[in-house]
Amino acid sequence: MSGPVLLDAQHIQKYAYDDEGRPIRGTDVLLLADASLELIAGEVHALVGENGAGKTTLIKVIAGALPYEGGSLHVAGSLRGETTISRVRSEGIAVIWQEFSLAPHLSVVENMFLGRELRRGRRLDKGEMRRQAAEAIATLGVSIDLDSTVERLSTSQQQLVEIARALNERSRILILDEPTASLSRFETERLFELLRRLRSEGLGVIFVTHRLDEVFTISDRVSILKDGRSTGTLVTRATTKDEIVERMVGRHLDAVYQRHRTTPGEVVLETRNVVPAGGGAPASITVHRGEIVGLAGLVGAGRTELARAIVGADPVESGAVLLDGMDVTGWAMRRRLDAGMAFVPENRKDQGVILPLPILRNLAITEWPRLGPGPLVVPRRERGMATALVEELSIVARTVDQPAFTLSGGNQQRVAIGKWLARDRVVYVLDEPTRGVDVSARYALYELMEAIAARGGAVLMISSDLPEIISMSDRIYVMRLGTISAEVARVDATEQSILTLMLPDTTAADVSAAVGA
Amino acid sequence: MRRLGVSSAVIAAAALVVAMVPAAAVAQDEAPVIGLSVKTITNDPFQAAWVEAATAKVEELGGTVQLLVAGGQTAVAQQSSQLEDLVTQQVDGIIVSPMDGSAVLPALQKAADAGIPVFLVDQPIAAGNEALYETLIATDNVKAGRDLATYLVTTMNDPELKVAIIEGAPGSVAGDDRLAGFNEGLASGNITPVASATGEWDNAKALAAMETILQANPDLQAVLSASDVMVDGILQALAGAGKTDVKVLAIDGSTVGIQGVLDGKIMADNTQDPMAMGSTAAEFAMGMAGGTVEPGSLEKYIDSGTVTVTLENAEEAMAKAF
Amino acid sequence: MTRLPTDRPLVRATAAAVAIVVAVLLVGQFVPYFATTTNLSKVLLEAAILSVAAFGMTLVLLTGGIDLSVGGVMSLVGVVEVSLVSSGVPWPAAVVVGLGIGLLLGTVNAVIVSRLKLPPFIATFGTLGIAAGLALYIANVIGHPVFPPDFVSLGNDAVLGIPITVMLAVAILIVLEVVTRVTTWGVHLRATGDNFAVARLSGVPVARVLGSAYVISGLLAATAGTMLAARLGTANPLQGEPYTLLAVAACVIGGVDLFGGRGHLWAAGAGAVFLFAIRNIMNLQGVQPFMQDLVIGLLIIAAVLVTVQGPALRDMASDALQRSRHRNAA
Amino acid sequence: MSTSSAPATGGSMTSPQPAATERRGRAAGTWDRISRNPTLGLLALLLVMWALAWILVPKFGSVDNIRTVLRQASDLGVAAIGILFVLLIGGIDLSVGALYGLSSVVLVTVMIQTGSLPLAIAAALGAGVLFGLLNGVLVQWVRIPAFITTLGGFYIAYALAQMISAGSMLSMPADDLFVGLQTGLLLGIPYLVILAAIVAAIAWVVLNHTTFGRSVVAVGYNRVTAGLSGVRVPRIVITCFAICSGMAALAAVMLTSRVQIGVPTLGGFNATFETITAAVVGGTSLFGGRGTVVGVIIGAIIIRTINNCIVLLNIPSQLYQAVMGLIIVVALVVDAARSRYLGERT
Repeated sequence: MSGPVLLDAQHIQKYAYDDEGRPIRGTDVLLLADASLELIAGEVHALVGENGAGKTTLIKVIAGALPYEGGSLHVAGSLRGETTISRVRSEGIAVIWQEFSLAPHLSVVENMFLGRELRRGRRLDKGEMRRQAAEAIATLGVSIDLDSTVERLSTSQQQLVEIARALNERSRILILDEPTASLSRFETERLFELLRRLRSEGLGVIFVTHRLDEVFTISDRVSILKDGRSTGTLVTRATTKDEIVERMVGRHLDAVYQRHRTTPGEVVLETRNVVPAGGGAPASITVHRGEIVGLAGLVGAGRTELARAIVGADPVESGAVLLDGMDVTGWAMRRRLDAGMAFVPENRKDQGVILPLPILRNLAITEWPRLGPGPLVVPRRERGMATALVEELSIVARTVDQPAFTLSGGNQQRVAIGKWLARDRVVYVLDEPTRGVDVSARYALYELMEAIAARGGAVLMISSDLPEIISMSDRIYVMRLGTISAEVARVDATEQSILTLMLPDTTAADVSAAVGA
Repeated sequence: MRRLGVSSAVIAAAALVVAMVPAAAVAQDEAPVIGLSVKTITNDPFQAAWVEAATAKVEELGGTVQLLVAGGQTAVAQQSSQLEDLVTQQVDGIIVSPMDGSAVLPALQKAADAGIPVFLVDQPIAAGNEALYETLIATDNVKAGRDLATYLVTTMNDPELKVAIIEGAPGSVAGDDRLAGFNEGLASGNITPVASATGEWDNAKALAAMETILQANPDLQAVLSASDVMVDGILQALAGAGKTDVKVLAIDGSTVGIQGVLDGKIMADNTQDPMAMGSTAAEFAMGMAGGTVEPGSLEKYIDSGTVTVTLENAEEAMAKAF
Repeated sequence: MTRLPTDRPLVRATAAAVAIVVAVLLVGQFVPYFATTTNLSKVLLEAAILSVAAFGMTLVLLTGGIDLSVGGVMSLVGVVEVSLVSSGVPWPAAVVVGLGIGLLLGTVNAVIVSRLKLPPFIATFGTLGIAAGLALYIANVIGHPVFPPDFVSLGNDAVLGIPITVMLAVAILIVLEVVTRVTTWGVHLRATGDNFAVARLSGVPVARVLGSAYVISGLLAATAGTMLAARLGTANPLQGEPYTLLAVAACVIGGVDLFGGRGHLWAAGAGAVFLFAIRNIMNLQGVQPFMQDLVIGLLIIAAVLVTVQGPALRDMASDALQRSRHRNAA
Repeated sequence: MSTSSAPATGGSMTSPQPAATERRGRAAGTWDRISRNPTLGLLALLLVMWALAWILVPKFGSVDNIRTVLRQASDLGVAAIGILFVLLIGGIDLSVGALYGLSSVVLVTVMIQTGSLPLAIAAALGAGVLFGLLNGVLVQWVRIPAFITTLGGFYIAYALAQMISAGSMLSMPADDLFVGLQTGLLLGIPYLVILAAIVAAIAWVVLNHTTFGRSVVAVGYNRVTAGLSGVRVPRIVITCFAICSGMAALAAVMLTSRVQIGVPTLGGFNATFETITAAVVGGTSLFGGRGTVVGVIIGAIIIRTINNCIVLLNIPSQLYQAVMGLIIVVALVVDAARSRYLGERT
């Protein structure tokens, strides 16, 4: 693997920046202290590091979204100074950000050519754009309605549109920021296939991820960032998870989490043939006290819909939700929460925390009604409660007054969960609680769930991470195409069996085989 | 979705309106229909008064009235639009108090083309367009202002007189004319107002303006108000500042003004007898509709006269007050 | 709901046209004099003036902004033009100057909003005050002169039964529709209003696009102001003021999304026609002015209900149904 | 609990920390903190304005004049506090100006009918609150954008005022209490100003020290998260609109007490925009979440100070609007420059 060097970032320095991306006046805070990354044509280069390690910042610098203050950045051999995003795109660099850069009400075609529309003279060349778009989509081996507005596409479809755009722009460098975070195993596989092909066509791919196993599946080399500094670039074949993890966090962690088991109590949450708003097949599940129940399935299998129906975020079309034997189906969400439900949605930044609000408020929001005489909120009690939680969850923050957006992803997630811990809740519904969370934070969250179960709480955890769901759950429900395809006891659960149950083309035979009945 | 949306919106709303409109006011019956067009009858007793008088007279003479109100200071375009609507309905006569003496010209031209006689009340139209109307029944607002100011100057007879002016809304013809009149009258006594601010035909605004003026001029002796509709606010301000000795003079001749004179709160109120304007205009309009009055036979300008009402003549003025 | 890129303008236009014809005929049954050519052409003439202002407003709304200065610009332009004419300047020259002023104020808005990144609602309200105030001041200096007849006739006369102003408005509409459809600028306009950050990241010159909308809005407002001046034959310093909200109302009734990214110029035009048709009907029926306000108010809300909120309403209905069903069940 | 059950985690978390913390931290000196506090910035702006006026504007600097300015700012301030609630949840209310007229005529009509001032005031406030509830329901449940709902609402309220008053001014039956409201002084401070201050104080407590107030801000920043955290979003939104209109009604009562007559056209669109301007000049964001009671009050005082100076300086009335507009733009630019300078995220 010795293609030409497409990109060479050496000792990049980047200070804390303002709206314009300029260093905040008088700041001495380095987001990137000494970050280096070299990308060769025809390689997939993994970039790993804990949240807040500076991965995204580095990518933004490479993408030209941010200027850099120190070090050097050579693209195709020439040093890059001041630049603009559009210029960078013409350099053949395409970035697929975590939150997609598509305009919801524009069509697929318009989005694919946004900012670099094809023209014939002064006029848009709609025919040609359509043709190229269709072609690019086709090469991905999928079918997407080119005229559909993007808001109507699924997450993975939107991602594919972005990749198609990159291909169409003949990009030489493709940067993906945690592309698999919101993809199902199935879709991830398809994505990797694609990346392998692009690699063979001589593209350079930078692949940011939290999932180490993915590093080994897809990457040729892996660069590790820690607190804004490069802690090495390794040839993937020649290294191990442990080595990488060590360079990320500077200490050793067991690859798989071992949880101490507890014996479940009586049923506390039950759904009877619930059909969530928007349809799907009736789903019936039960969760016991002291039990962690996993809900596996591909994205779009209906897991989130079921979860939202359980907590009352959306109405159900039919069926009943029972909490402690009470039928709460007709209850508004607030009433269910008061009755002891807790919900941590999958989209942390948009639904889990309120970014501009202080940690204090984010943690206390569920407790305000109980923090003072009548309608009042006694600041002292609110602060005390929040401070205690920050302690308990070891949330990393200077003060409880700093806005949530100043926290790393993992810490934000702890806040999102923490607001439900001031009081013991009966049922915790967690949707992808560890997505985009770094290793150590992930473990802390596991311990949280255990602690909840240990004191008799019930946890329903949605996760696309099979090792995680298997190691954490007492029982696993697998969803496929909007139905509960199977219930698997932990003892029978293997990545293979669960995966089989998840995949759309599984037959009844496979199921019985997988469940081992 | 939106496509259907627009259409259905159009139809739905159209139906809604049709449903809510009163049984066609302008049925094609024999009784002559006189169209009335006025800026506003809201919060403006003067306009309300002549409209009322005209309506009464028309109905007394067996006609029906089609009243269209533009609805406020800024509705200049709306008034000419409404005049055209009256022409469209082929009314037998139009009595109008133009908000803008020039802006109505195209509309009045259409009326003339349609052979509909037009009678102007209170406000003139731009000079040189006498062909467009039968007669103008009005008082000269400049004169009204001048008379009032002159009365003040002569009675007070103090070369150092401290006078403030509360103007009408900027941009309104009547307001500008009365202001001009005030200044002319004061100039006749070599007096320049110590302050001049707009009350925008609005008591609250007049109040605020007056309060502030009193701050700058604690020794103020008199206030000239462009209209009775701002007098309440002005008096409140004076009372609030304990300056009840300040002389207040206003134009209109509304009950507010005249009663103020009787109560001694107002020194003088220049009345223009809008009711006379309204009924006279109505009489001519009905006459011409009935053929008893020859088109073109009327004086182009009929001055309905202004009276400066003081304690002496307040009693009889009260009878005519509106 | 709508798919902007691929909508079939003809289908939509015809649909709206049909709807309007139906409405006219329907109303004509109940309202005497409404369905007469003179009356309809008068309605169109008034709508034409508003629609030109509304086109500018639409472009701004597409970017997710709003331009409250429209009315002030209309007043000021008229006053400036009439003052120039009264001081001996030939009217075409005066008009050019007027349009220049519109362009200037539009640019001011553009700079404040796109460069200084201030909220358009309050920023354009500021320029509204400035324009309206200057109009009053100038008018107070020059009095109330009138325009020469040939200019006035342009604002009122019709050729082959179609008012000249209407032709002008339609011409402007066609140009804008074509330009927004065939140029990158059209896409960029919607992209900017749809998702500013994304548009920026995609290399759309957002600042310039944003600014362009306000500049054009200013120019169109000036055009509308000139048309209004020509119709009235003079320039009252207040005559433009109602048009800010009327323009917003026209857009809203035309289903333009106040949050940006979605909307159609022709629909705003239709909204304008609709608005003045209703007014005209109410005038013909002698509806009291405050009743007229009431109806306009209800209409604005109703229009949004049908055009924008239709689907949302259906969702709600079903939601409510679900909940009630469960309550009964429980 | 997690720490107790797993000290390992506690330890593990700390290692990357110092760096992390320091990275996100920012040296915040006292001056920095002061200059960074928008409310203090506003206060400074106001004082500078007053100082300048004191020097440049004849007769501005008298206690009595300041008192006048404050009295004139009192009703605007109350209305602005009301609209603050709506702006905080990311809404807007254009109907405020029309509610002035509506409440004014309702007040006087009921007064004439019943002769009872408390009843009349209750009716006026009730009318406002009712109207606000209507706005809120349309916005929250029927999902009509607030801008539209309240634009339509303006016309409707305006029309209702005309209908009730038959389009004419209604003279207020003499009532010592009501007259006293506008003339009365306590320790040299006008009752109206005291009333406004009390309202402000209550609003401040509600916004800063109650579940409701905290929820309002939460909803303003992110209603989805707030909802999923158990905040009753619909209730909050509707209440905010009700408060806004209720406050507008109270402002109308205050203003009516000053003119002592019921005016259907009291307020109007200018009042609406004046109110919004006061809020925005007071540092309120039109995008929700950001805004303070104190700031809004200062905004109102600033506006009235400008009005006051315009009259004191005998500036031609035609130029009022122009000056106002200019000041708004300047104020915005200054604020923008300030936050740019401080590198605040907007």
